[in-house]
Amino acid sequence: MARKIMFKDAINEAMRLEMERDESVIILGLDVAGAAGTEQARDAWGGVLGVTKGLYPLFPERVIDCPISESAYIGAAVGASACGMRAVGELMFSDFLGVCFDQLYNQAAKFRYMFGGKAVTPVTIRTMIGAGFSAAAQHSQSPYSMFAHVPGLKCIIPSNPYDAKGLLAACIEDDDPCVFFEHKALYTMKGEVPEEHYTIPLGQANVIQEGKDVTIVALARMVQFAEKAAKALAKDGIECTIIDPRTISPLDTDTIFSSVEKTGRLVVVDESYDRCGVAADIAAMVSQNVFDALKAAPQMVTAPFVPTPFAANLEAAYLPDARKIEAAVRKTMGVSNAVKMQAAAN
Amino acid sequence: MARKIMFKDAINEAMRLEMERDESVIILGLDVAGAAGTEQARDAWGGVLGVTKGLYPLFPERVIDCPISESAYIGAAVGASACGMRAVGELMFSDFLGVCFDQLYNQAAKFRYMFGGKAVTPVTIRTMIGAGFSAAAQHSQSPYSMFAHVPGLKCIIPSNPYDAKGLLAACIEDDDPCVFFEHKALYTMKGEVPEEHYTIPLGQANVIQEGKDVTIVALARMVQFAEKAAKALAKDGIECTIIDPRTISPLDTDTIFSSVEKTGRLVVVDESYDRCGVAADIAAMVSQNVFDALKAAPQMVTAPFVPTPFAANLEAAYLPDARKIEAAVRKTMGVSNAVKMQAAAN
Amino acid sequence: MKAQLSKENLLKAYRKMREIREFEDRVHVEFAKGTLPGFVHLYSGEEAVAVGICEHLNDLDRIASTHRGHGHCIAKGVELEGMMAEIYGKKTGTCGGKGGSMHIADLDKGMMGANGIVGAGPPLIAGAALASKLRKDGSVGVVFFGDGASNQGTNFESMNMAVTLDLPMIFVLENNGYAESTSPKYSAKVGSDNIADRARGFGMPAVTVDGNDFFAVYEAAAEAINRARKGGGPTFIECKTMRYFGHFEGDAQTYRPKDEVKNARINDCPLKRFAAAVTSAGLVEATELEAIDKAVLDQVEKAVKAAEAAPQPDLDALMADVYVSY
Amino acid sequence: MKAQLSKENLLKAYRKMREIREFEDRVHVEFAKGTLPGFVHLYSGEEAVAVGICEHLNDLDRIASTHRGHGHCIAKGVELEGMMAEIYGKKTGTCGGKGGSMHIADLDKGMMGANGIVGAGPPLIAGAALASKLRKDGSVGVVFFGDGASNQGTNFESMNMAVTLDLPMIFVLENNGYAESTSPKYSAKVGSDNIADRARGFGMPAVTVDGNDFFAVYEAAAEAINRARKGGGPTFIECKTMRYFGHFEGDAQTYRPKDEVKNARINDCPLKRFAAAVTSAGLVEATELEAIDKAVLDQVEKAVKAAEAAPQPDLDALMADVYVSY
Ligand SMILES: Cc1ncc(C[n+]2csc(CCOP(=O)(O)OP(=O)(O)O)c2C)c(N)n1
Ligand SMILES: Cc1ncc(C[n+]2csc(CCOP(=O)(O)OP(=O)(O)O)c2C)c(N)n1
Ligand SMILES: [Mg+2]
Ligand SMILES: [Mg+2]
Repeated sequence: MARKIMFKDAINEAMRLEMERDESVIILGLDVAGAAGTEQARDAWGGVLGVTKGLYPLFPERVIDCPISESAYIGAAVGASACGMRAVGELMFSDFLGVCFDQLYNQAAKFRYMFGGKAVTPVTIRTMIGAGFSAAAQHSQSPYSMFAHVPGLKCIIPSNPYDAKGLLAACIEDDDPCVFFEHKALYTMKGEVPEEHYTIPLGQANVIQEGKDVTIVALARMVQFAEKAAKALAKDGIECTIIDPRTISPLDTDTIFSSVEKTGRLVVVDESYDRCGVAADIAAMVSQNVFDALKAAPQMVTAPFVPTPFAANLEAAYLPDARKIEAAVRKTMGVSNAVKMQAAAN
Repeated sequence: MARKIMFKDAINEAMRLEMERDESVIILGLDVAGAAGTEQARDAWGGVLGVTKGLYPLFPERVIDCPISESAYIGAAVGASACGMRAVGELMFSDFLGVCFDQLYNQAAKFRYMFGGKAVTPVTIRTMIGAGFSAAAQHSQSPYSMFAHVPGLKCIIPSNPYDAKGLLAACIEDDDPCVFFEHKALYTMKGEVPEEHYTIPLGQANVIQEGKDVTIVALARMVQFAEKAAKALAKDGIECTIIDPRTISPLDTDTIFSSVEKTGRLVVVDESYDRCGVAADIAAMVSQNVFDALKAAPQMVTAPFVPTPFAANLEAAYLPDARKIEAAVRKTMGVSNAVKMQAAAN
Repeated sequence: MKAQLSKENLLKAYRKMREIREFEDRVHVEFAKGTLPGFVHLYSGEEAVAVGICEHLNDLDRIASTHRGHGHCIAKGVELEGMMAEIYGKKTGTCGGKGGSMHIADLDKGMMGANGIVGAGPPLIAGAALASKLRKDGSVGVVFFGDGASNQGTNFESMNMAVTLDLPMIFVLENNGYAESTSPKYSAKVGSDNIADRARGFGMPAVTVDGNDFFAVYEAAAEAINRARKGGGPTFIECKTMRYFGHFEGDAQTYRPKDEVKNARINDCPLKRFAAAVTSAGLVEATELEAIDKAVLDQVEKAVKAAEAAPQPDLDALMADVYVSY
Repeated sequence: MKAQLSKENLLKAYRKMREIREFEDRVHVEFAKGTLPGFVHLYSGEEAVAVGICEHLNDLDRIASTHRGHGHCIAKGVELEGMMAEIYGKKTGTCGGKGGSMHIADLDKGMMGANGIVGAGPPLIAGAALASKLRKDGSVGVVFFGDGASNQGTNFESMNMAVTLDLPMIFVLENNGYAESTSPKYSAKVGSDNIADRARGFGMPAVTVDGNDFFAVYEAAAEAINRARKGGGPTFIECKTMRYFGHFEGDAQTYRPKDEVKNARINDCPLKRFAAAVTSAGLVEATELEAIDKAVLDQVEKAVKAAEAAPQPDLDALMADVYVSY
């Protein structure tokens, strides 16, 4: 059996291997090494949750701590990448997008098109997403739908250590601007990860399991919850297909459409919001393109349209979970929980 | 007949009336008066396209030119509004959201929730949207879908002078953060506008015409194109309902759903992108909520997923127009253009 | 300066500092037990800054705080029980348990919120100060921010705007020598030793003071705030200080010299220095301070007990209070 | 300094300035006819800045420009025909007609683009300069920005970062006295008369020069760029200059004193001053300059004719070149 490592170590390994392979790979971020300007040893932090730990000693010139000036250093990652480097910029929390968004939205994303196809900007932005840590409204968001709305950017959202390593490697090697979203609750998830270098193509969904009744599309941490729901549903004979798109821009619509053509039912699960979010996006595309195959209304399971609350009980109620996914699947099957429970009671 | 004025003058009038009614209304922006620091007369610009012209002489203390520091002055508009003012911050082009987004995304939008319901932040941000001026990739965008993804913000998108005046007045009087999107191609559109003060409730769609066959939902400038398409379709006996939501957050789903319940067909027209955009949002909500009423796949007519090109011919091809809307409607009716043309030829 | 403060004022200032110290030290202990949710950043060691400034403020004056916000809250008069309950995520918290440590706020007290976004405060307080100016009510806005935050563009933009619009605004830089693990010697470049000198480049009066000396902070604040109240525009005050705990609770602090905090606690503690100054000048008796120490200890204990006992928020709070109306 | 330039260099510099002047004056005329699409911002009057700086640069050196980008393009060696065609939105344009005046770029020439976002350039060039530093190829990055842009947070952040990371980067402030209709006397606050002094607050060498004097700019640039190439870090150069047309084409300019531009054209024109300096010093004959004037006039005429005659982009360009692969 292959080696098992944590999600965050898989990310670290992808960066290390890319830096070994290619001298033009650099890392820019806050405390990505740490202890800059002190008299103590560097690599004191390795990023706020230790994801870049150990890289500075190997590549002291290429792991670059920056002042708290996201516009400047994310912009520098973009600019350096437009000049032949492959910069990996770390935006600590994706919640901070608002302090530096222009450098991605109007610069990195548009260079190639505006400049008549002559620009190549192979920048990768790594950034954390996700609730579940009582980190409240400004450190728990998953705003990837906003990035997916921007032509010129690619959006990558891994759900397990294997994918995290292969997708991040693919991002760094990719010639377009990539934004790589890391769910903080997955950092300690363990999984089998080969030691050697490999990549996973961007735009290729992962079909986690196949079942004839319903297609569940789930992202990041939601994949686990979908699997749990599917297990519970299987007991009632409801067979679920679970698709993890892995990247939402590009999005592997082929895999999603052809699954819905088989199952006729769609449930999209996403930790972010429904309004103008990726769940609506996928539901709309399926409705427009494989309408005739649909046997029931597509369902979205998302966070309610409120900021992430701090209190643990509220945060738990806020997050999509297996129970909510199960209910949505039953709804598409025309079986409400009430009916089911009544049936069981008889 | 009522007086006819231009869209931009309707906006100006709304601000003037609000400033007369309420001392706490202030305007912050770039060159909103103009000539600051010169020896010439102020009010030299009145904003880049003259929308605030004439307000400075009336309210010299309350029309405030700011340095080119959008984070600071949009943030100041937010901060002042959290302290009892009703600030109207002008973000010249909505394309510039990336240089100041945090002050809306993490501050204005979240204060009330994070602070346990105690904050009131009646700030209004006015900003331009829209292509059609050869203003290219960084001055032609319509990124309201990104704002509509954020709980805590309201998004307002008027399509005519009457609505512009009434909705802007409503925004300024509203106690929540509002972002008011002005399509630059509508500025010179003329329409009947009462001289006196009035407001239009946020969250109330405008049903522009009713027809039994298909529901067209269109925003801002697209409303005109929808009307044109509907006229052409009427000649073939296809009767369209046209709904202008006017605000996309809150969104008047009742009006949209009940129309689709009657027509069974939906075409959503939006100048912004399909991916995670408001067209997908509306199509998904309709699919989830009134699926059984749908006779055909909902259609989206949007800009293609590319930055706005500069060249006039490319920009024309980029924009949704009446012809594309017509084609989408025919598609939902099961009548392709080819069939129609063949029929006409026979 | 000491002499200008009445005994009552001296005791009040000391009490506030002690409240901060005890509150934070206790949160540190509770966090270590694993009972507290989320990210927590403690203010212990920096008490003289928050209190030295806020002793000049009233409820009409607005402050914006940082991720390290408990000290500013207490100094601005927010109740300890509500704060503790908020940090515990309870219904009785200042924000009903929906904000937590990083978003603790009390608008009635003019405390516009701790903030999870480094550099978010300066624009907000520019707006608050603009409101003060337009209302001509003599109130001021004060923004607290760290040495790390001093590199955020919002901060520079706001300095320029404060001078441009002549705002009654005070920039209070809490230079505690670290932004997470990074020293400002590395990240906050200046032509001199003091970050305050960057403010002078914008034509703003700027001073650097010993932030562990309550009286130094108090005096600088007096001048700046009086000037601002009278329409004299903004001031920048850099306070050199030190945080006694890690960046956040859980930080191993390998970037710090071994005895840095230990030495500071002995030789440069703002509370000890205050106590020594006022007792040696004969302005206050040591026993009076000890009585405060004891009272505050009880107060904090009570706050913890109350927070522990308080109910979680009701579940319908989840959907409430996103908008005033929607 | 004049003497350090060879005659060939002098003629080349003059030619570049003349190209900018004729190009812009012609675009002004064509725009007035209503033939040109979009927003156009002209550089006439500021020629000595772009050319004085760029004469020190080669194709490996990167520049970032502004909304007022034609002058930087020409100074950096971008071809006039491609530029004119781009402004006309034609297939033969430098960017295939997809960028236009506000996004004109030529990466092969190290010209990283005009930019519609005020303040977007400094971070990008910080990145370019970081690439230079890591590759150790002796190249530098130069960012041009205006007095209005000098208030954008990105600019301050990038100054600090350039010093922190010791980047081979030059900040060139084109202080033309206006940001749209607003004077920097109102909006760009400094403790002195020179915006450059804000850079000094970050510990960066900073100078202010007469931006209409080619030689003053050239000399300041020589020192800064040499220092940067040798690893000496960033420099800030403020050039005081004037734009001869409105903020954009169509601007009525009621915010300007009546004869401001007229007087400047007579007394302070960078081309006239250059010509007078080099002819009176006997370095160049007046007739040589006249020959250049004539040649450039023809060159611009040719560029206009070619742009007019060129085809529009093919319609399939609409969907092309968003990504390298998708
Ligand atoms: C925009 C943004 N960038 C980064 C962070 C992560 N972060 C939180 S606190 C901090 C360090 C702040 O240092 P300083 O301003 O000196 O304040 P101190 O912690 O020392 O009180 C950082 C980088 C953040 N919260 N927001
Ligand atoms: C972020 C942003 N804010 C505002 C604008 C609108 N705008 C374009 S040019 C300009 C004035 C710039 O002035 P300055 O930097 O002095 O350059 P100049 O026009 O004088 O060359 C403004 C406000 C913009 N394009 N981008
Ligand atoms: Mg600090
Ligand atoms: Mg200027």
